[in-house]
Amino acid sequence: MDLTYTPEQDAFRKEARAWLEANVPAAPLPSFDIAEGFEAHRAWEKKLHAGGYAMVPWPVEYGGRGSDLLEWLVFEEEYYRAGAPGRVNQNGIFLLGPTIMEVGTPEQKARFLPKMASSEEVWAQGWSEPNAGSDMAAIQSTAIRDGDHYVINGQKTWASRGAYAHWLFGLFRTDPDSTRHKGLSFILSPLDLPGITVRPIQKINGKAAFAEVFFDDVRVPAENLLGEEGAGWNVAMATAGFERGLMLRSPARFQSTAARLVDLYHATVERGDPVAPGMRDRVARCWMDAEAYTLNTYQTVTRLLSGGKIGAEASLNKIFWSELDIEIHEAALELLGPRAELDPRSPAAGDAGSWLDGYIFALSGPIYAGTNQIQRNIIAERLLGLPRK
Amino acid sequence: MDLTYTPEQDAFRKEARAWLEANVPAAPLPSFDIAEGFEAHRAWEKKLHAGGYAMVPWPVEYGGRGSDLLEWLVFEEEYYRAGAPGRVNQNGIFLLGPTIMEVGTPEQKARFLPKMASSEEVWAQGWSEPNAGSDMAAIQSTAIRDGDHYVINGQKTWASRGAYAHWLFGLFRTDPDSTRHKGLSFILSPLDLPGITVRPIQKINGKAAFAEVFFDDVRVPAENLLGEEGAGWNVAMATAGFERGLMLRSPARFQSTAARLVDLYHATVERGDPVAPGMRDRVARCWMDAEAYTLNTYQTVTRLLSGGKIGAEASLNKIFWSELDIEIHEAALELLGPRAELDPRSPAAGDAGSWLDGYIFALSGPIYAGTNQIQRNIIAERLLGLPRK
Amino acid sequence: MEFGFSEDQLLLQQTVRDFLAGECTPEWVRGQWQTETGRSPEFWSQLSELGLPGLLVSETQGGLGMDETDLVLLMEEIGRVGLAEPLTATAVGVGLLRSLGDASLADAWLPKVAAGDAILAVAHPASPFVADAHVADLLIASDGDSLHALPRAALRLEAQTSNDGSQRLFRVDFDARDETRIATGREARALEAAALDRGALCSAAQALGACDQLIALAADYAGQREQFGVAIGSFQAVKHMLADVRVKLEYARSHVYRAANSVANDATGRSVDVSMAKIAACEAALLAGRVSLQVHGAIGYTYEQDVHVWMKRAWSLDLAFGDAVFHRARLAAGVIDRSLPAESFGYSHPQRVPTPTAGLG
Amino acid sequence: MEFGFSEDQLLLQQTVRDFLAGECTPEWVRGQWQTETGRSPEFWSQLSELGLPGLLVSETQGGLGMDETDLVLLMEEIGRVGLAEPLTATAVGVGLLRSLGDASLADAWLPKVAAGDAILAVAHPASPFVADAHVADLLIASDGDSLHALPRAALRLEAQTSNDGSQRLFRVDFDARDETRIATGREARALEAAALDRGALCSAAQALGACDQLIALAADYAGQREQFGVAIGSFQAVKHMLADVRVKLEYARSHVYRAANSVANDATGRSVDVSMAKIAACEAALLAGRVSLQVHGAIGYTYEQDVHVWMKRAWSLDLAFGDAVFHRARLAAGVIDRSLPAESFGYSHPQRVPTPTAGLG
Repeated sequence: MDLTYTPEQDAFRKEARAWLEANVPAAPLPSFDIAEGFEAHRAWEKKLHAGGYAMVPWPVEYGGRGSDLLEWLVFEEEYYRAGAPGRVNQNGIFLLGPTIMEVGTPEQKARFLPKMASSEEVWAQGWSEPNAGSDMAAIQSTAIRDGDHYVINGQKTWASRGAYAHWLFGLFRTDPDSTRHKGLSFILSPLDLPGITVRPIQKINGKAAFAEVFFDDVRVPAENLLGEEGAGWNVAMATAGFERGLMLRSPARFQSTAARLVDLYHATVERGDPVAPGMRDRVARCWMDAEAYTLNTYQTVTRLLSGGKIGAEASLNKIFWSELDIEIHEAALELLGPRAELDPRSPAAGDAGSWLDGYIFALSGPIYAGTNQIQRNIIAERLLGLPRK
Repeated sequence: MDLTYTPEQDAFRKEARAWLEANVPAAPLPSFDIAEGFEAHRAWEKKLHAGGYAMVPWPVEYGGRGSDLLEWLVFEEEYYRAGAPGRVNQNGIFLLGPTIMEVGTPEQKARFLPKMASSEEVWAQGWSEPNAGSDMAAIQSTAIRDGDHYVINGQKTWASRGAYAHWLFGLFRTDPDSTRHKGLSFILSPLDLPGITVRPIQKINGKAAFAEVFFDDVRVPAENLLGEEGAGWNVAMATAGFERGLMLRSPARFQSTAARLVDLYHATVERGDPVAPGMRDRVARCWMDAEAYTLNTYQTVTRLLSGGKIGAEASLNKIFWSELDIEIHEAALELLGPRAELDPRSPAAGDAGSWLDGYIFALSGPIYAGTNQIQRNIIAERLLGLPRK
Repeated sequence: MEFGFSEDQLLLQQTVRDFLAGECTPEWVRGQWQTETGRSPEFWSQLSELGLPGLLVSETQGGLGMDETDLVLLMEEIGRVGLAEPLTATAVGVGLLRSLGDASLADAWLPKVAAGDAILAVAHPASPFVADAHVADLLIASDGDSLHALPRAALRLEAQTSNDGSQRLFRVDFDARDETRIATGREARALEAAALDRGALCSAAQALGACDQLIALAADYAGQREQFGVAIGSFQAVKHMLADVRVKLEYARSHVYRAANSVANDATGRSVDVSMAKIAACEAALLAGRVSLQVHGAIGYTYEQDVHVWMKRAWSLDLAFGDAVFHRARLAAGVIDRSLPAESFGYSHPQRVPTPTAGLG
Repeated sequence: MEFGFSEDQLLLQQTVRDFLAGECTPEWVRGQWQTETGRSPEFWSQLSELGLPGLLVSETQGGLGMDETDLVLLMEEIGRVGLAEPLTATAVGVGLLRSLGDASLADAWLPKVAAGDAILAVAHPASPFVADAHVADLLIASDGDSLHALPRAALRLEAQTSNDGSQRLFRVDFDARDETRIATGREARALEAAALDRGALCSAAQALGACDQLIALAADYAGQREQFGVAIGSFQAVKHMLADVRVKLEYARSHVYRAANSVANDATGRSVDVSMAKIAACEAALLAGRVSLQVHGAIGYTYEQDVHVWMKRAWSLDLAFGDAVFHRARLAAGVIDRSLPAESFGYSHPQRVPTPTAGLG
């Protein structure tokens, strides 16, 4: 055990901090859930890419920096320290990118990864369907082979970034007679093909975070199959492992949110606003839990660097960060008192800031990437050995 | 809605208070989970009976006072206010007594109720069996009719008061070919019959709160069948309704415990011992929840007095009081700090008192009288209409 | 001693429930979010025909002459449909005007309120924002010492945007004048305290209704939605989450009903009773929002589905007329500092009573 | 940067686990409850052969020369079997003697400790009761200003009875003399603080083991016990309760391992790191006790079943070397008053950073 950074890691941190301080936009960008914000965030991604920071843990040949996961953690720490924009390209960086690197053909790597790295192409997720939410194996959308194309029919929903993205990845049933986990394939589809209709879905704050995507005899070239035909479930599980396990929520995100909560606590006390007596311990606890998440991630990275894998432990992770995110935001809203419900642009909003938006976002945490109920089943069955039925 | 007491109720309160102040033992009795304490508590029950306070809500003819449920609540408030002993006869007063009044024959009422009221006969519960806990319908013990007797074989467990009681009531399978809820009968059995072996079971603090009772060809007279043969499940459900719903945990019990918690808070602060900043709100919250339980009970009693019934709402009750009891005791143990683990007779125990024993008792709350998991199923299925399967 | 409602009270509740179920649909509520004031004079007329704004106004002044034990049952229904017309503001205003030593203001305004021709509101320092000040014909507010009754023209309003489209909030400013002063010093503070309690009670009762509706939406959805080949409502995880909310609702209701009685009778423990009601009911509604969202999953997270309509009501009701921090502090002050337990319902706690160390069971 | 254990460390842990599984059965632990001292010199010899009492003693003094990152793995195993021999007391004593400016006491005692011939203990004001003082050959305690090293004969012990039969607690009194004084003022306080941290760390690590064992007992029982025709472990209610404990255990472990590193290296944030470890680990173990009891149902509530052996360990470990109130206060003092967040692991928080209001996701 050695919890100090190497001189190389310290140097990289310094370099990243300097670059970010020089380049992070002074004013927050508009939300990437509106068209203008989407483009602004894409421009930021391109700037990151030009600076060599877009895909820190990716190999250099695909547009990355070739860093190991520890350097990635260092970068994330600096990224959040700098208050840099959210990653509109997250689906590419952390989910599809690693999946293509693992199972893609050399041609697919060459075709997709560099444009993903440069955010020339931004990706949407296409997992869920109206009748396949927690039960993803209930997917009904079909992709039937016809010569050198797949013909896709069906409907995907909750496609995050779907309203403005260029491409979508997801599971489709290539064997129409199959059921459940079998006969599914992982297919990459442009979103501008004839027969595709994208309908944005607003989340509860009215912003279009997702889309429904309808496929009506859409012809996708067969080379867009990722992995073997019929092996889609396993490919998707690898992707979901990345999502739940490590890269979707870097620890610095929660460290920075917890640190902002400490700031808010001090500001509230200084202003003389009422604060519940227990809030002091509650704020400290949020900070402690963000620390736990960080430490645990460093453990996981250490394990991965020495050849370990993320297994069902990813489910522990998903539950912990999603509940932590809600805890932190609920504490902040209590500190804000009557201002908690105000739009930040309200004249009396003061330092209410984005806590409410953050809370609304946090509320989706226990639902997406597999509900926390599903994660608890996985923990009980796979880590504790309880019977499935 | 009228939340004031009538002059009659006020007068009864005054009378009960005076009697209790004159008669409640100055020193606590030994635990009724040891032989000596059992007899001391039985003596106290006899004194109560002589004073006319043993069975406040029972009809006068069976040894009760003939009070309505509101007067019973008033009595309980005064009983806890006086710090009077626990009711060793509880199984009789609140569970079996009302059941016999509801379904017993005139002979059974005359035979059993007066001796129950006077605590000449103390009753044990005989619901559970080793393989029938939460799943009470899995009962295997049999009672086979043989002439004018039932011949009982099998094993009951967790018989509360079983170590020292005189009689046991419970469900037995009178139709050996039946399964689940059918073919069960509610039978009353003396505990001194040939073929009965009583093995005390110690609870986690080492005290014999329960017993296992083994039946080996035990012959019980057929007149000890309560209700119809084969109708035992319904009779038992009525009893369980009393248990979960109202009488097992009178509100004053929690009001007095919460009030003692407030005392403990003040004593701890006055002594200058460390107190968590949030403890103030936590103590107040315990008090508030005890108040909620009280108010809800008064609502239930009002409904019962105008002809209503306790249905699945009893399950709300069971969950609320059992969790409240744990909350209060956990707050108290935190206030006691390092003394929380001490036996009250330890030289340094100070005012640690019986909080730890109370906590251990409270921990059984979510388990017995139907686990809280079972209660949640009942609420979801019967009050919210969720599907059973 | 009788802790329940009369048949008449329950009948009126049912009547209002039926009326609102027909008129005040989620679509209608969401439609109101889009209008400038968020309030509908036409609908206010209909509510007036039912007698709701004048419920607390005496019969001689054209009202129903009822009290807060009637009012809470109807406020539950208001909360059940997520309605945000200024019924709370008006009830609080009526309560205040009725309590003034000088009856002239009450005589002038209450008949108009009962007729549906006037809307009242009261500002309280516990809440920096006043709901419905933009539609109030008369607003009562403090200048720090005295209370003033202010016609709309005397007010300067600064609109704030709430996350809850139903909630219309304003910061209020005005010039205190002698002719607007209606009470001073101790009397003013007592009136203000009573106004806060009445407003908090109404908010708590609405939270009960919102909670109940959020449970109902989730139970309904869980009974229909299938995953893994069965209705998700058959999963224990779903059942137990909802059961826990139902438990909270049950006991919150007891607090709210008692607090209604305490406000109606200006009982000794009124403020603590109201704080307990507000804490319990809003906590239940907030939990119901989270659980209902979780049961619905992604669909519940969309704007087009209705869960958020009530979830946002729960959030704004929780902040109205004193937030949780305010009410918890008031509760603790009552229980801890003034040792209220001696006055606990029915039970009276002797000083440092000897406790039985045996015979738990 | 490497946050993990070496193969050697994990191998030693496995060796100790295997040894304890064979020797230190629940029956044996419960047997110890009945003995006068609750401690077994024979078993202490066996532990000494494994090197456990002398783990922190340098190799030149006959010990293993290891540090707290080794120690916590073994303390987890100690907790897993519910063992309560004075290993914590001794580790704390060794740590303190090693840190004294004057090496003579360490030279005199540590070889004896490593050989299994001496038991040490340290008193700390955060815990009014000293565990294992009755078997300590040398106890270090403060007279308010100075630390004193006291042979057993110099102590007056008053035994307290813990609910946990494994825990033997004593109030300690002694006459401070010049010849027993080993440190004063600032140095004494620093030594005392380090002793507390080392003791709290050992307690936290044991709590991890107890937690893990309570989960294992419940999972095992739930896989076997049938009700309603199926194993109760197939019910979501059971699964989810246990999964929640498993989550807590996972993150508590991270805190404990980091705290071990902080104690071993006397890192800047050592005390806060230890408090976080103590809070998280004990909370996990306490929850595990409640959940394990609930999963077992009535059988778990009996004395003859073993759940309570670990549940009581969780209770007493929670109170040892600073209870939760103490550690939460120390955490809050670190995070809130001294604004420790700026030193958060890896991440450093700028003063009032501008936050992105957009692009959550």
